[in-house]
Amino acid sequence: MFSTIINTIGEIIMGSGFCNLQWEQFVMILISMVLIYLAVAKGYEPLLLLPIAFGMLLANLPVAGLNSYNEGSLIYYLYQGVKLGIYPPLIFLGIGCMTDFGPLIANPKSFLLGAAAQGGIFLTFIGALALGFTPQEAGSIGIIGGADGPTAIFTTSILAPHLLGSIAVAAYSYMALVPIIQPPIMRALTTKKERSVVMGQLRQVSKLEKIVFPIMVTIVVSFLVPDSAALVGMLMLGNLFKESGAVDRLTKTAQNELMNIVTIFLGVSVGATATYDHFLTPSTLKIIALGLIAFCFGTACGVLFGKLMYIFSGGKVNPLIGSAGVSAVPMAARVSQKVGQKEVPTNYLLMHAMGPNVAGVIGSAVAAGVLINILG
Amino acid sequence: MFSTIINTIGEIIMGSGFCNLQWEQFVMILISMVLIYLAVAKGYEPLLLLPIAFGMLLANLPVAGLNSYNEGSLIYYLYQGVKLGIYPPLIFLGIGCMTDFGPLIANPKSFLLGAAAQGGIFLTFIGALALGFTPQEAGSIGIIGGADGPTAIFTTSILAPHLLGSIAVAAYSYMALVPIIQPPIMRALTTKKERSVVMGQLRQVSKLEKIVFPIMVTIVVSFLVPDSAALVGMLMLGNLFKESGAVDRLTKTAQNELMNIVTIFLGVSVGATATYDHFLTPSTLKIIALGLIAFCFGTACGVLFGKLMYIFSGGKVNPLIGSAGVSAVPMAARVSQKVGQKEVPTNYLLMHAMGPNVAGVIGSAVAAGVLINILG
Amino acid sequence: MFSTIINTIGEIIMGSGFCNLQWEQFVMILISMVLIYLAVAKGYEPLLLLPIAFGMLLANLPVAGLNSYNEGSLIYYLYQGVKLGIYPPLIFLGIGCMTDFGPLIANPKSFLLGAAAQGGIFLTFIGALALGFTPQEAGSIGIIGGADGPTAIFTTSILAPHLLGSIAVAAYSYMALVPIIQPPIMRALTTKKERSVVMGQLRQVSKLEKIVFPIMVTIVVSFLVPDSAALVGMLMLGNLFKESGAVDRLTKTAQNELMNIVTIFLGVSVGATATYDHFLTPSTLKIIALGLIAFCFGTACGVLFGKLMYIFSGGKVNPLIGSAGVSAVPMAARVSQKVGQKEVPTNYLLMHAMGPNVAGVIGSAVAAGVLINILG
Amino acid sequence: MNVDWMSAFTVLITGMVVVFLALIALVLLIMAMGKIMSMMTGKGDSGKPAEPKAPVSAPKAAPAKSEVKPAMQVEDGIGDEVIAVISAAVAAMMSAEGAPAGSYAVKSVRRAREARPAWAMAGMQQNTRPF
Amino acid sequence: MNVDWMSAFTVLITGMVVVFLALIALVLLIMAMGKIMSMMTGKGDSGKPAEPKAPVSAPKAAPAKSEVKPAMQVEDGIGDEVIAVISAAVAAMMSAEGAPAGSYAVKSVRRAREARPAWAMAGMQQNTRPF
Amino acid sequence: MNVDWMSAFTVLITGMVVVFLALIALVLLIMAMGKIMSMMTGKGDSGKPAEPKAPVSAPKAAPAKSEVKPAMQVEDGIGDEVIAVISAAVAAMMSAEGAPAGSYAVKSVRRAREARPAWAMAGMQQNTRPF
Ligand code: NA
Ligand code: NA
Ligand code: NA
Repeated sequence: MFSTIINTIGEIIMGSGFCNLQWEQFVMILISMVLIYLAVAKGYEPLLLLPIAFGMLLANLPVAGLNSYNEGSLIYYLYQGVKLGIYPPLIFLGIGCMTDFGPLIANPKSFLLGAAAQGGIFLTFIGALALGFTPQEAGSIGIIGGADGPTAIFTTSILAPHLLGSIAVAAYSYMALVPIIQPPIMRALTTKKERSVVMGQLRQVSKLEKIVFPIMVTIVVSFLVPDSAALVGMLMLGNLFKESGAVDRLTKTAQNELMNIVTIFLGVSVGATATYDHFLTPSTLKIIALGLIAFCFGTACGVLFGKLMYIFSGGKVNPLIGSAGVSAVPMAARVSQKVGQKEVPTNYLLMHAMGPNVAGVIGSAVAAGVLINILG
Repeated sequence: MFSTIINTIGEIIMGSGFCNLQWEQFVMILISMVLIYLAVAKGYEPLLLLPIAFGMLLANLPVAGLNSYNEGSLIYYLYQGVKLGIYPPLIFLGIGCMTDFGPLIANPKSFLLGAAAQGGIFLTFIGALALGFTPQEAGSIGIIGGADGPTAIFTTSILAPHLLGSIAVAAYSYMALVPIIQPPIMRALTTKKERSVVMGQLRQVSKLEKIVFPIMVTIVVSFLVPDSAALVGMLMLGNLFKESGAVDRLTKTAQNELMNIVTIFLGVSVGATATYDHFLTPSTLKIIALGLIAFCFGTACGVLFGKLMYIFSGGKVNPLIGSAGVSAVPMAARVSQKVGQKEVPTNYLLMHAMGPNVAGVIGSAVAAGVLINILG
Repeated sequence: MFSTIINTIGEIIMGSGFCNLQWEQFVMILISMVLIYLAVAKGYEPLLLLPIAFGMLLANLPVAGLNSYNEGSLIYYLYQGVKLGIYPPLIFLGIGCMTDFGPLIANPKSFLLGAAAQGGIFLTFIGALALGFTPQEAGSIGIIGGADGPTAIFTTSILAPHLLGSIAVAAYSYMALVPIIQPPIMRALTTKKERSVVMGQLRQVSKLEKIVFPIMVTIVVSFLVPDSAALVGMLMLGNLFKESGAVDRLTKTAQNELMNIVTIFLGVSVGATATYDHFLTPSTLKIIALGLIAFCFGTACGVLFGKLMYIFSGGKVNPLIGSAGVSAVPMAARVSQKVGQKEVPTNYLLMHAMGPNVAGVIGSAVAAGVLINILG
Repeated sequence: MNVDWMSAFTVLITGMVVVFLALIALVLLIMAMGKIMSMMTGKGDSGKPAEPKAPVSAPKAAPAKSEVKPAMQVEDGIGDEVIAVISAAVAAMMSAEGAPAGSYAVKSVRRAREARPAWAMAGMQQNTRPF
Repeated sequence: MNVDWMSAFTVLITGMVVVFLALIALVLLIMAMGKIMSMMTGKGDSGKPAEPKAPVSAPKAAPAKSEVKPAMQVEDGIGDEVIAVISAAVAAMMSAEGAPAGSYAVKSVRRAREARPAWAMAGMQQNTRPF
Repeated sequence: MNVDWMSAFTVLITGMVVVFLALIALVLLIMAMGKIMSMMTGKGDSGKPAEPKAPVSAPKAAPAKSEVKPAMQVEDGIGDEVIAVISAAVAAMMSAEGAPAGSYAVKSVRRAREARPAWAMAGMQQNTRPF
């Protein structure tokens, strides 16, 4: 009997993670710890990066099989909400409840800056093709430049689900780094005179306009790019909830508990797609490089189009608000504000930058729809 | 290359909603806007009518395919909770947490008024048959007269899912119109003397009675009509949560976040069953007419039975509380109160009307069970 | 026509529960009422026992078919979260958010007491085999001694789902009875001198240690016993959410709304596995007896190991804290405190008992993993 | 049209009969329950209006109620005193500010919704127990 | 590498064109909406900055605003008066305690999040209605 | 009965051994972590009771604590001052009302649970950022 016990314990130990650890899993666990560190100690978008990093840790525990591909595991079931495209629109519902499109309605030309900044997406698409990615992969990588997590995850889950982990990590990391990435580019592309433009106050927007806006956007965008209807529709439903003022119960739940639950499930299961065989590849390094390029190109496109508007408006538009067109709401808008204040301390660009900022959310969703349409 | 670009853009535009819009979809979008207007500006049950209307909008966007029938779309997945009969009982769980059956326990004869008012359901069933609906459709239409949204949706999802959109819209619209529909009928069927009856104060109900009540109702109703067990059981579980006072955490979540999440999913996906081919039919017009008839008949049956109780009680029962038996909690009870106060300004019928009012919820669930049993 | 009506009503009554009630269902309904009474009036873990009892009531309503096995019923869908092993880890996520492992980190030797108290699980396993249960059933019954509801349900849903009802009822009932079960055993196994040991204050634990702890536990436990990775991983993710302080939104939702929703679904559907044919068997009586044995053995093992630590520490460890190793957080720790205070009224053992108490949660999850590995 | 009117009316009558059957059964059971309760508690008057009883137990609460507007929502478990304190504080302030009495009312007093899981002295909160 | 550059640039150009098309359409529609609104309301100035209007409507609110810090979060639907009361009470207390004015601020005033479903006088709360 | 007792006891022993293995590993790792922490922070005393340290840092907090009842639940992030204000206000009011000191206590002070997404001046709230 003693030998039986020794045998059984031996079997358990032979079947344990200690005897089945592959070095790549070890590396992945270290990477997940670095990400946890970035999320917790450095404050890199912790609401998503912490669940993503922990999901990555779980997915690379040897033997346990807690990854998004292993049918029957907890994570696999949570992952279905990503795979079937359910979570990102639900997060957009919550974001819609928290977004004020007022500054965009007050100055609709901001939409153009939100469109221009999507240049980063398509330029990076070309770059990714050049680095050897398939068109579907390249499209998913490009969308990192949209600086909208749910849009990136939605698009990637359709076009290139095997890259979900890398793309999500890149997207959220660079979003956290927006205050470091953008300012040098903004300063390099603008003159001191341009940066010093003080913009007039925005007009008041009536409640009726704010209620009509989400309906109008849903219709126009969904008509032109039907593939972005799920994202834009839910974003606008949330906004209609908020602006109508008639369904406070639903607004509160959509922007709090529902969004939080979905965020946990999405974060953990997207992280758990990053098993070592999917993540420890040259692709991931390329994606991280391309993601940075995407953010830089997006910023540059926005600022350059801002310069164009500066010229055509006769110097009334400060090109610094163009960089906010990449979205990364509301951080990119704050960056515009700060860079502007360095020139003219009393200049208050924030509200003007919020216009392109929220336009960029719509713009990225449209770009995602186009990519899904052409490549999907 | 230039021609390729033109071609691709051309293809996108040819594939866009602008080139694929059918006039029926356009009409549906207009209808959804009218419903949004009614929900937001007129306050027609916005918690459900706003999601329903937006779901209708989404479902009729050309090409996008965001309807409840299109497998693979977001809405399709949300719709499964309706199709499988999950959402309505969960909403009843939350309603149970918010309902006080005290007035009904204090005056159990109110149950009779809650039973009588279901006459509207069965009379409308006959009417719907006469207008050419199948028995299953007729049963679903009749249930509009129950003035309980979740019961109507639960029944229709079993008997005639293709009518979900029309029936939900009719049910919630008429519920919002209860203060307009009921008073003329109530006044026409009662004499001034009857309306002036002042009813005595209700007795206090002990906590024990309130705890025993949901268990008793679950057993009695489920024994007699097993098909209503899911609805009644969940309603009573919620009420037991509330009255036990032992599970406050669960009570709060069931009546707030859980119910709100389910309401959003249910509303949007029920609305998204109303694609133009299902909604723009003569049936919808008939359903809207029959729905009104159902509410009127229900009100009338309740009031007439109230008159009966007035006679048999020797003038102690005010027949006005009979109309509250259609449920539409608590609006119908308020209507009884208001109509009563017009005669005797100090008359306080509200609590007496709450008895039939909550009895009507149970009565409709029983009626639904009978219809599902016979027709399902 | 009159005869048709009589026939139809007759059919309804013949098909009703009154004519199809089996005496076993009647007994089950009575049992469910007793459990409701215990949950509500006696405060036996009402958060779970009330939903479980009501689920049991629903499952034994004749004809209605509201049990966890009847495909297509509401309860069947809710039950999938149990069957697929989704709910217990999600509840552990919430518990992780509410648990402070500080006392355990301050005094890591507490882990040994948390390990020793699992002896109850394996001894009961032997006992269950002796009473004729299969090894899989015996393992599930043994796990009752872990005094952790979600762990017991998780294990049973894998090894012996047909026993879910009995095991859940036994586990939660005895958990509520911990203050009655434990003290006599504790007093019988210890001397007055041992019970009078006053323990020194615990050291302060830094935030960094609290953040590293969940990651470390996840890795160590999952490596050694991969089958417990889902439970331990989610517990530790919740704890990391809490201790990081970076994701307050998620922490709050995970420990409140998400956990409450899952608790309702889990309770009702676990209760609804207890149809009479599964519950009214000699097995259930045996399980109830074995469950008590499991709690007693667990307590005894913990206390005896505490005596060992008392000896080896030179009288610095009060063996009373050993009984807290069965978990039943935080009740078992309070029992240690109270029994200790009877000897020395100023003795404050609570924080020292919290160490073994939370260690017991981890210990039970490990034991569950071992059982699933060997028997699954 | 080819409607089976016989079946139709059968449904009508059957439906109403069953609905009434179910609810009449409940009427009887609840009446029985009320009887049993009043017998058990020995309060023969439980079937009658609470009117005569209320004034006996409420004399102290009454003035407080007239002070606090009916719109006020007080969560269970918050002592009347606390509410009184807050109401009084606001009232005193208002009179000090010269505002007409009665123009303001405490709208809502509630306890914090969740105890933070602070172990500070007493270990894990009640909530954890049952899981 | 064998990249189809032609397709690639097609995607680039097409993508940007469609994004601009969509957003330009929105620009035009929103401008049109703004025009229609200002026509309908007869306020010809709705397209201009709100600056000149604000001071007209806000003179009474202004002093309150300067007193209450911007960090304050006030939930919709709580009357200004109530906030004023609470602010005033705290302010008065502080001066009584000898604390320097401005060193404290009301951080948050909010109404109870959910009305408890108390039927006390008025029956089931509003929330129940729409279900 | 035909129980395979050998397998049964194997499970018993194996189970306990593995459970102890896992938890002993954690004991050792946590001890090591504690050591490393105390080395890194240079506080050689981190392994010892906090007793001697606490009094040094808490003298100012102590009086406040004795004033505020332990039942009080304060959410993180609300400054002590604010609590002091509210406590003081209530206390002052009570004495003004002639209530015996100590008969009331602030039961709970908490910040509004969610900031309303008011863009008023500063744009979308923090919460939106990470999505
Ligand atoms: Na964007
Ligand atoms: Na009804
Ligand atoms: Na345990």
